[in-house]
Amino acid sequence: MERMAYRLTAPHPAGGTRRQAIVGVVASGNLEVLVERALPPDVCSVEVATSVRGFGPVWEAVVADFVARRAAGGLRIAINDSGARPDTVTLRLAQAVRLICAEEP
Amino acid sequence: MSGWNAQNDARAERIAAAGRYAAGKVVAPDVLVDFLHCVIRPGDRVCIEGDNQKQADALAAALAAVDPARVRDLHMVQSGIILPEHLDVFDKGIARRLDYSFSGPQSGRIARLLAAGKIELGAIHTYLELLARYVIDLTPQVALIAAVSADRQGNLYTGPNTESTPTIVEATSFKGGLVVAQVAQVVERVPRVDIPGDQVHFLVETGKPFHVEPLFTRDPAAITETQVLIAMMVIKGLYMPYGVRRLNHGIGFNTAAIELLLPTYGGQLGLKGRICTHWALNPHPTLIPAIEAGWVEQIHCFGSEVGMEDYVAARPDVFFTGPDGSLRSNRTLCQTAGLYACDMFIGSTLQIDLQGHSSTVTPSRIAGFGGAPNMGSDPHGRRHASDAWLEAGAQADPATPAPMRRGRKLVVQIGETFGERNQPLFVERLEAVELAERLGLKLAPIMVYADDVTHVVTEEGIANLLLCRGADEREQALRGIAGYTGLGRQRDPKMVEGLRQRGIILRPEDLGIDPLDADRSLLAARSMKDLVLASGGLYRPPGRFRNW
Amino acid sequence: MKPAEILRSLFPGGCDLTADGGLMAGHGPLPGAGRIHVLGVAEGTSLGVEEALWLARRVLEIGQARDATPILLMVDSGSQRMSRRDELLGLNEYLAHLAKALIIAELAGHRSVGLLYGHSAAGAFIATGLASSALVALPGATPTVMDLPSMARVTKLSIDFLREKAATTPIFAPGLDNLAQAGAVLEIWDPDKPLDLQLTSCLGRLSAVDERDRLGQERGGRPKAAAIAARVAKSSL
Amino acid sequence: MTAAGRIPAERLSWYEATARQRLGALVDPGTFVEIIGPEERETSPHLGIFDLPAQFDDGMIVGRAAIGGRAILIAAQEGRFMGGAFGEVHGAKLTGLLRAARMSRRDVVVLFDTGGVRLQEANAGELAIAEIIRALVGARSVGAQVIGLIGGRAGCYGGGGVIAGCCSTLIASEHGRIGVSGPDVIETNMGVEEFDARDRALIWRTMGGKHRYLIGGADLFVDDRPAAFREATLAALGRGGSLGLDTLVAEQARLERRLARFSDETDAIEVWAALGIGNAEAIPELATREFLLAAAGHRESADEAR
Repeated sequence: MERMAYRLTAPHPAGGTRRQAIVGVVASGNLEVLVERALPPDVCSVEVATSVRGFGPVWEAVVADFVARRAAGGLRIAINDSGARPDTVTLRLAQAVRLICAEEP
Repeated sequence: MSGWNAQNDARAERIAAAGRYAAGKVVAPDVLVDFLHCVIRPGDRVCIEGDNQKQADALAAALAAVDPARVRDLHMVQSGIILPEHLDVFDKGIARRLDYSFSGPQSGRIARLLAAGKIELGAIHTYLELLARYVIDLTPQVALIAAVSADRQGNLYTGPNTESTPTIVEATSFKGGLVVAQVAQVVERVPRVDIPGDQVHFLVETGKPFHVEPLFTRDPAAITETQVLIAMMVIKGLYMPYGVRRLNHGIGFNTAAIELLLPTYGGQLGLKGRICTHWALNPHPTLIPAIEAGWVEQIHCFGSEVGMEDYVAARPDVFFTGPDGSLRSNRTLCQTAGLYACDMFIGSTLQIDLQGHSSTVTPSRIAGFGGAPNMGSDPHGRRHASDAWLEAGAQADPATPAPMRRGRKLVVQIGETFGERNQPLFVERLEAVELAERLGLKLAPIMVYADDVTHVVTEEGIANLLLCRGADEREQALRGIAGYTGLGRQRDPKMVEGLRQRGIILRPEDLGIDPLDADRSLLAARSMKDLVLASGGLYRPPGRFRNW
Repeated sequence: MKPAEILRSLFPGGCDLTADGGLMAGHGPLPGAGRIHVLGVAEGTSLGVEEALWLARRVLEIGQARDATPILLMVDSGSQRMSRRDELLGLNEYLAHLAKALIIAELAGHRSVGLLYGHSAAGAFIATGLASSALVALPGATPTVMDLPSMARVTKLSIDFLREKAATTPIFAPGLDNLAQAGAVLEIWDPDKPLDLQLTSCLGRLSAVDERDRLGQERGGRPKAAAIAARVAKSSL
Repeated sequence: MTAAGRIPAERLSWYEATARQRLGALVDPGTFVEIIGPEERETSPHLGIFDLPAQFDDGMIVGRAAIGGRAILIAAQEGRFMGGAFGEVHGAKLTGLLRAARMSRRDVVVLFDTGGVRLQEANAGELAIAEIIRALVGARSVGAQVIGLIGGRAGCYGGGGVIAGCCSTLIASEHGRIGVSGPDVIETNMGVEEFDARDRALIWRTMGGKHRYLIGGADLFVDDRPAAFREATLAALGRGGSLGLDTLVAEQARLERRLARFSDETDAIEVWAALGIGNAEAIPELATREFLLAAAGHRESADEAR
């Protein structure tokens, strides 16, 4: 396993009120993303645990783009990855943010 | 003495020599090898029928079993190197020289035999090209072909998999060559005559059907969300603006996703009747929902597809069928249609370089071409002025006055930025080039040349190469949709943004597509069972594709 | 220990036991007073639909008697019988039926002691020894969850890698000690001491609640199960 | 925390859905309360040894919910994480839930999706299954219903198949497979002649939902949609009854009868023909409605004998 952690300044604070959300499954080529509203609204942290080594620069780029584009401020994000490709990672991150930005039912 | 009939005389001699192994035209399977010793001579050009679908498997096995002391140095001229026996003949010295088109499962071994000097390579052709050379300078002396059944006069019934048989027989039989057909059964009367008996010299009754590979079956369950996203972009960003009505789809999950989105997403966009009405295409099971929803007017097929026989037979308004009710396919005609009569070819690829050349070759595998380079090229002989063709031409060359301007065929390559085992789609240098250097080939096996490609689509966006002015713009347009691959991360962000402003790069959001909406629930069928149900039970997938 | 030795030590005064193609049934006296039913899978027999039904029928007969006589279930089995026919007939139901019968008989007063003296594996183990009120074992018993070739196929790991891991990883490796560490085995009997006394002592110590996860925690084989189960149970009420 | 996507429930396939999507679509909206949710990160302590990634819920979701206004306990396995296999944490969650059901007599719904024991923690997984069976039987003995739903990608194999055999009611879709030895395991041990694991049609007609429903191995046969599973679950919850010796005596008779009737058949199609179904070969092709019609009056039913 390779572990990485990023803490970035987030230009867009997350909306909504839900405290947490989870999407995805840890299966080959897939990942799970757990999002918790646990940080100041201008910060986003991402922890990654991945079974595929050597993709650090790709993760860094994906995470940076995600934080720049999506409303990720205030979110603590934890990822368990089983070799997902960047497009899948981007999609899951967006799905997780959409879910947590929904109002608590 | 006649100096002008040597070929026919030689054929007559061979037929006479083989006569003791035949009752009329019928040869028993147990004397097949001895029979071949009589009809094939060293140095002959021989075609074993077989492409990516049907195979003259019994005859291929028999040829691989002949005595290399009696039959040797053959020049194999055949579409497919598919069965192990197709290469066994080179291993054993029965054959020496090879001209072919496609080698799916044998692509690793063919590379090894080439490297070992066991094969003298003529060329790796496209299907249409090799079939064309059959009537110019690669005419077979012997053709070993496959059919479903025959009568005693040699009239052949090929069933839905007619494929290349008429072309092979035509080239061989009318030029002094000898045609041997394997059939499952010899019958009193064939259901329809696909090949007239006077063109066929011998028959072998094998008692079982020839092998056919279900190469065009894709299980909708394996289509990913990213492939759905790409399919949405293709429909909205290419099919809709160009109004693509005549087209060919390559094999793969990307095109299967497009087919399954037509009745759902395409329907929501109001495109029924405006796109995808006429096809050069095998009977793809994933096209069933679109056909059933009334999208498709007509399909001409290269070959058939295992399990689709009854469905096709029940839809004669859509497919070409014979008096027996079943499909009539014809590879030569359909390839010609793919080259000339279609406005678009769209297919998946494994590697694209920064000029836009694409290839499916890897260092250890030479898969060949099949028909993709025919479909995926712009035919300069075309004169049919369809809207899509004219529009593409105008984008490429706005300066030339319209009446003097060629149109362009739309040639679209699709891929995900990272493919299997996380291999990047975009590369600095194609592995095909390395391979050519290593094997001393005069030509690198490029599937689609850069100057034929008009669009490249990934999940990151569509790059419209027609609109690019100069090599720099092409390169940045490709880097701009290369996502997080190494080449993508090295793009010039300013230039890429400029290309996007000019509509050369279209991102999903530029098309009004939210990647979050790219969901598998958009697929008109999400499982093989859904396809069966959509066909009203007429489609019968092979066992390995079932989960019921 | 050989089955004959085991029986002699369990029932020095003899017992009434019949064997039928790898299966056994009968009864023997307990030291002091009373008796115990004896059932068994012997000689590494695999548990297929017929075997499971045969055993379950006897368990249910015992269960229907209102005498609270305990059951000794002797186990030296294969795994579940791996065949197309057994699966076609619904082997899962047959094994489940046997497991349910043992547990329901226990609730009706017929506690059971599983005695693992040879091999057992997978579904056969679940439906027999692991469905008893308590499992005891004799040294030399060789329980496994799945044979390594099957494991290699299912996990897509090489058999060499699995062998290497098996040598160092108790949670995954076959063998009595590893399983005992996880809490499956209440006690390992001493073959040099009379088994009849060990049996009566064991019968006296049977708990009405499933203590295997707690044992696994104490023995260090299963660090989390007991606490997780307890927390879920508490929060579910 | 439920479904991930915006997929309308009527387009959701049970087979394709994740455990959370299934669970969300099954229970009354807003009623699910998860116990030891993913935020607690109670992951497997063993997978790291094999350099395998963990999942925050270890592939098992448990909690309280309501269906049709009726309070239940519920568990769902994620079949795509480690094949839905039972590991230490995964199994202990279900054990705890079933122990609570015995105390509260509350009904339990289990959404199975499992290949059996998680081999990387085989001893813990095997024991978890034994503990679950004991807790399940205990809960049923006091009158709690335990309803199993089977229609996921991993099927319900190994020890999972045995647990399913202990449930009071089983609801299966066509995709649902129930067995002990999986095709790969049979092929590895007994050879390809005994079972060709690549022959998917053979796998489904031997172990699939239709066959199980026809021989009484499953009680309700439903479409591959959450709404269908929900409707069937509501029906099953109303059945009541507790597991006792009389149930098992009836089951003994039922299983003996099955053995007597079908013992000589070698293929499912012969079994279906022996049941008196005309055109048995066509069974795999039938849609749900036609299949139920074909099965009616012919299938073996488990009724109270389970």
